[in-house]
Amino acid sequence: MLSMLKRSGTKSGGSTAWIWQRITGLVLVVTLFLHYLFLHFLNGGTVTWEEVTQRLSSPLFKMIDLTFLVAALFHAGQGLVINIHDYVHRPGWRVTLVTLAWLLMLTLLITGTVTIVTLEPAYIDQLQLGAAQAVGAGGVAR
Amino acid sequence: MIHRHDVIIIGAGLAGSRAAVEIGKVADVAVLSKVYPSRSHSGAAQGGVAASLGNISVTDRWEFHMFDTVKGSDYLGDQDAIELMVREAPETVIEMEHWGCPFSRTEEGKIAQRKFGGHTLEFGREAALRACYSADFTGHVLLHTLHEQCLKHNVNFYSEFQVLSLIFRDGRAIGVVAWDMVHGGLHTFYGRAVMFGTGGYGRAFKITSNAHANTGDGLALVSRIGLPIQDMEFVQFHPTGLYKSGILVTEGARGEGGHLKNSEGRRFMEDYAPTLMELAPRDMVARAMQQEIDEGRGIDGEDKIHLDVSHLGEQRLMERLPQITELAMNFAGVDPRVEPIPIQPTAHYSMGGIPANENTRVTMDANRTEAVGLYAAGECSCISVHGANRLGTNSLLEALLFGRRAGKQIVEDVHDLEFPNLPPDYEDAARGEIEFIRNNRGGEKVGTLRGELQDSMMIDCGVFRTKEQLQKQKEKVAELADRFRHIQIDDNGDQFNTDLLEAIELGHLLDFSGAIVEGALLREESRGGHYRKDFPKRDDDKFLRHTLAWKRNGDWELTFEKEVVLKGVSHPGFEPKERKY
Amino acid sequence: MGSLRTRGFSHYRWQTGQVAWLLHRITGLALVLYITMHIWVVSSLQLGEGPFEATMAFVQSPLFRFLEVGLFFCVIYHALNGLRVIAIDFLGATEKHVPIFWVLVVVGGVLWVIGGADMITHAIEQMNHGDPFFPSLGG
Amino acid sequence: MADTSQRSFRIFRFNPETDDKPYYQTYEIEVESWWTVLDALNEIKWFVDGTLSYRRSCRHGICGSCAMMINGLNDLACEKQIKLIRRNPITIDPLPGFEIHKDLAVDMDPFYKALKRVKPWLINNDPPPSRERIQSPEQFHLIGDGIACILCAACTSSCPSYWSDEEYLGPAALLKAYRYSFDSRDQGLGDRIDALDNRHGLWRCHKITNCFHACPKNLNPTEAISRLQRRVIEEKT
Ligand SMILES: Cc1cc2nc3c(=O)[nH]c(=O)nc-3n(C[C@H](O)[C@H](O)[C@H](O)COP(=O)(O)OP(=O)(O)OC[C@H]3O[C@@H](n4cnc5c(N)ncnc54)[C@H](O)[C@@H]3O)c2cc1C
Ligand code: HEM
Ligand code: SF4
Ligand code: F3S
Ligand code: FES
Repeated sequence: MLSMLKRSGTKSGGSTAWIWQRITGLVLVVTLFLHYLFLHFLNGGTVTWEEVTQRLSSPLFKMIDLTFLVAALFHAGQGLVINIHDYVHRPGWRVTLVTLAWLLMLTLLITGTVTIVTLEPAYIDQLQLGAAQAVGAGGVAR
Repeated sequence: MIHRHDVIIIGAGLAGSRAAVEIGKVADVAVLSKVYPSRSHSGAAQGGVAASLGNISVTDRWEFHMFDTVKGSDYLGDQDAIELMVREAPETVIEMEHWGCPFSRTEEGKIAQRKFGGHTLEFGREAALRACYSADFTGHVLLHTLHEQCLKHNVNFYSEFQVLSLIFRDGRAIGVVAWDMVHGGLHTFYGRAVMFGTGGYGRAFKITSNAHANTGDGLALVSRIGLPIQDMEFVQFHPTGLYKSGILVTEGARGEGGHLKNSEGRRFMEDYAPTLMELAPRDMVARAMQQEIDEGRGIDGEDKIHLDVSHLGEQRLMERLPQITELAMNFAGVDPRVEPIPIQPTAHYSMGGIPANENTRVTMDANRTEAVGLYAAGECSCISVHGANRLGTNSLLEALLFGRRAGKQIVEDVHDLEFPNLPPDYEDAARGEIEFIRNNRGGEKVGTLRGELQDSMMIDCGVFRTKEQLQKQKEKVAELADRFRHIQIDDNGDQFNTDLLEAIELGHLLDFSGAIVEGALLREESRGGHYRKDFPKRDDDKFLRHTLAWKRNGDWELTFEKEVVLKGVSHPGFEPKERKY
Repeated sequence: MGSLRTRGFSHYRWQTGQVAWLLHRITGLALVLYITMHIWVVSSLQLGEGPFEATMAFVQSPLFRFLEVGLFFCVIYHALNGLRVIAIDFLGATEKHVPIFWVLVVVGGVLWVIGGADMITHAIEQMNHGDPFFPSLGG
Repeated sequence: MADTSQRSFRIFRFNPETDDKPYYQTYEIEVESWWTVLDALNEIKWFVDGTLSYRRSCRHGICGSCAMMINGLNDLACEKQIKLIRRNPITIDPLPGFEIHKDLAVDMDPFYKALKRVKPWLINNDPPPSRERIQSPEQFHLIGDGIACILCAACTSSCPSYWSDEEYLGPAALLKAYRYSFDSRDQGLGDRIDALDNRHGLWRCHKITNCFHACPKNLNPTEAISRLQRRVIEEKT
């Protein structure tokens, strides 16, 4: 990711990004299909806490969602860079925007990864307990 | 603005570009062209470039090629130059291959070769496969390859600069004055050596295969400073021009087995050239066609003949003649896969030109006195390898090969040539011409005058000529030249003013058309591309000589004093014989 | 001297390939926007069931259901056209790219209608349930 | 047998010397049935209005001079049969994306400069054999599209990527790069790669295919670009 960041601001290259845009695109076809399948069509259309945490407790689903996350963010970031390179030709603006795009993706990657990795019902229970204690009985629960 | 370069080349066709590649490696060369270099008319050549490589006709030798060329020229070609050309042809073509020129290939991967009219083995015994080709865009790939070599060697191109005058003093070329077509304005280029590669003059005729740019500018420029031009009456009419537009259907179409048919559906060539049939030399086929037309056997009673390639089959057509299929569809609205193509003879190649010797140095008189620092090659030159008639595929060869020779010669000469001094009046001729045309208000239109010239040249100075016709045409040209003095153009701007440039080109056409007509009038014989109905025989006693025409005080003066070279450099030469196929 | 050029976008005729490309670009960017929001929303999972359900109620209201139909279009179009682009990249599909485009329009259209109908049915059910069309946060 | 009809031509006019803004001028003329758009332009220039400027030379589709936008699509004027055009008037604009010299004549310098950037010449450092280098008919056919290109710029000028990035090499230059890099006699891909694998190079092509449809010679620059992209990827890994 860091080397990507460097390269996309400079003159040379672009081949790696191009081929990975295709590869991640193909990966996304599969993962996005699964994503939709589980989240929209197999569950009767409503996403509940239980379902999600249940699903995510399986390492397989964790893997799938992580792949999805990484692929989508890489693909999305690269997609933004494609657009910046197409339309922004002043070097200063270009480098700034490219950097911002990747920073955004990095933030999203961290947030998303944390969400997926930390989501275990047991772990959440603990967390919740802790949170409830911290906030007090009224807490966050409805 | 004044530009100084070691060498100034005018024209970026095969001749000019090939010379530039050679010179660009060692000296500072500028190439001026009125069209972008890769748009020169060399790119239109379809059929091939001749070289006795023997890739298919394994017994082929340069002697056979020489014989064919000499015979094809109706013995008016200078045999020393011809020998040099045919001997150096293989290496010239191979060199292009090494530079990346893509040629069609034989199964073994060698350069493919095909038949072309007039090329034979063993002095006429059988047709030779000698034309190296690239599908049917041979000239195009050669031109682009050369242009790209020029880019590689950082040749200085001045694209869209139209040269208006040659600066020449006391037997020495100094430079040229050109008009910047894009932004307007005169630019003077001077250098140690000046080379012309400005191409042909087919635009003097109504039906022509030539580009709009082929207005023979070089010839007019050279004759305006008092040098002679040579053999102008020899214009090749190609038999297979598309009806009305004159756009060329390559001879390859006949080479691949196409048939010519008259209104009776008969392959009439059996009456004219029973052995070679459709593959007889162009002038003969064109005359045969014109005769069929004149005798009322043109298709639908009009001046057209049918070229039938439909029996070759779709696959062969697409493989070998893809461009022809496209041309016929786009410009004649016929599908050659299923129907015949309507054709008529079209002015195709200019044998005449700026006299030069085998080293491409321009010569100034019948004794071949050389001008200093002035060179010419390609179609604009008359080194006279084609004599009275050019064989198909020999002109790409000529342009390449003498372009190459010019390059080598200039490289050799350039350091002995000092930079000349510009005379004080260097710009006057060009400026005068521009101002005359811009300020004149006589009401005569370029389009009208040019149309009248081209129509009348086609009718009265075309495939068949007679004294009466030529006399009439001489007066017509004079009349048009007179009307040209009342020329008026619409556009007075500087920016991309093609109105102005077309007027200048018309002036050139009018100039040298006089030489064509007068040469045709005085040459009372029939030879090669020049056919006099009133003198149907060749007359070697009187006319086995080159025509030289000087423009003096507005009139053309012609002589037939320049001898034809009948011996090769090493070869004893071929004696003039009757030309029969 | 004035410099002027003819602008392609406004003067050149829009052909299939250019339309396909522009849609691909727009849907791609829309997806980036969505995925940004999506990850932010889903991160509320960490806060436990309560906040999660709250956010979910918000984003699963009828309004968002309808917006999702649009999102679903973007996903389908972008994915299928992405495959078309990849076919041009790797399978020499240029000569057939126009028919391929129409095939993907049909296939994508069918998928969209099926999936979209599902989403809309849900939305209508919810509204019959009395869910507010315009949700308010924390509701 | 004057088989003629009346047609109108709505032509883009702009002379930077005198005009602040471009405008369209409509000419009504008689056209003969076999005419192409170039014949009509010639008729206008020669007999109606000499101030109209455009480029032309070979008038049979081989020199590439006369590319322009006809009814919103790039084409060669000299190859476009008028009788096949149904719209009337026929609208003619200069090639989009290039600076206008005057009327239909545009500045082609950027186009040629892009061409030069891909080193369009055979690169082979082995000493050549005394005869031709051997190349099979198949190897020759592989580069067929590349060698048939007439550099008319119809493709590059039709490419939306080129409209947004003037420094983009464009389909014509890339086709040329393909023609040399896929020539069995060439070893120069390494020398060209910097120009190709570049922000203004291969990766600016989004397979929009305007170029493919614009090419009057029915060539396929899109496919050439795809192959080059794959070749460069291989080269890099
Ligand atoms: C349709 C057609 C098909 C042909 N097919 C064959 C074939 O198959 N085989 C064959 O051997 N021959 C063929 N020929 C003939 C051959 O193509 C030409 O003889 C040859 O290409 C001439 O090359 P050149 O370099 O002399 O001139 P050109 O290629 O015509 O170049 C002339 C150059 O001079 C420049 N120029 C002219 N005037 C000026 C000026 N005033 N100022 C600045 N620049 C100027 C032009 O811009 C151009 O760059 C064919 C010809 C035609 C018309
Ligand atoms: C579902 C499978 C997907 C496939 C097959 C796919 C395929 C592609 C391909 C091949 C490209 C490259 C286009 C080019 O280079 O011109 C691309 C671009 C892009 N993709 Fe995707 N993609 C998919 C999903 C996504 C997702 C989920 C997002 C959003 C997060 C996304 C956002 C983008 C963006 C913004 C671009 C840049 C578009 C442009 O400017 O042309 N894609 N996609
Ligand atoms: S690829 Fe086609 S459109 Fe592009 S320059 Fe070449 S011939 Fe013209
Ligand atoms: S139109 Fe442009 S984007 Fe690619 S396919 Fe052609 S170069
Ligand atoms: S005039 Fe040469 S391509 Fe049209």
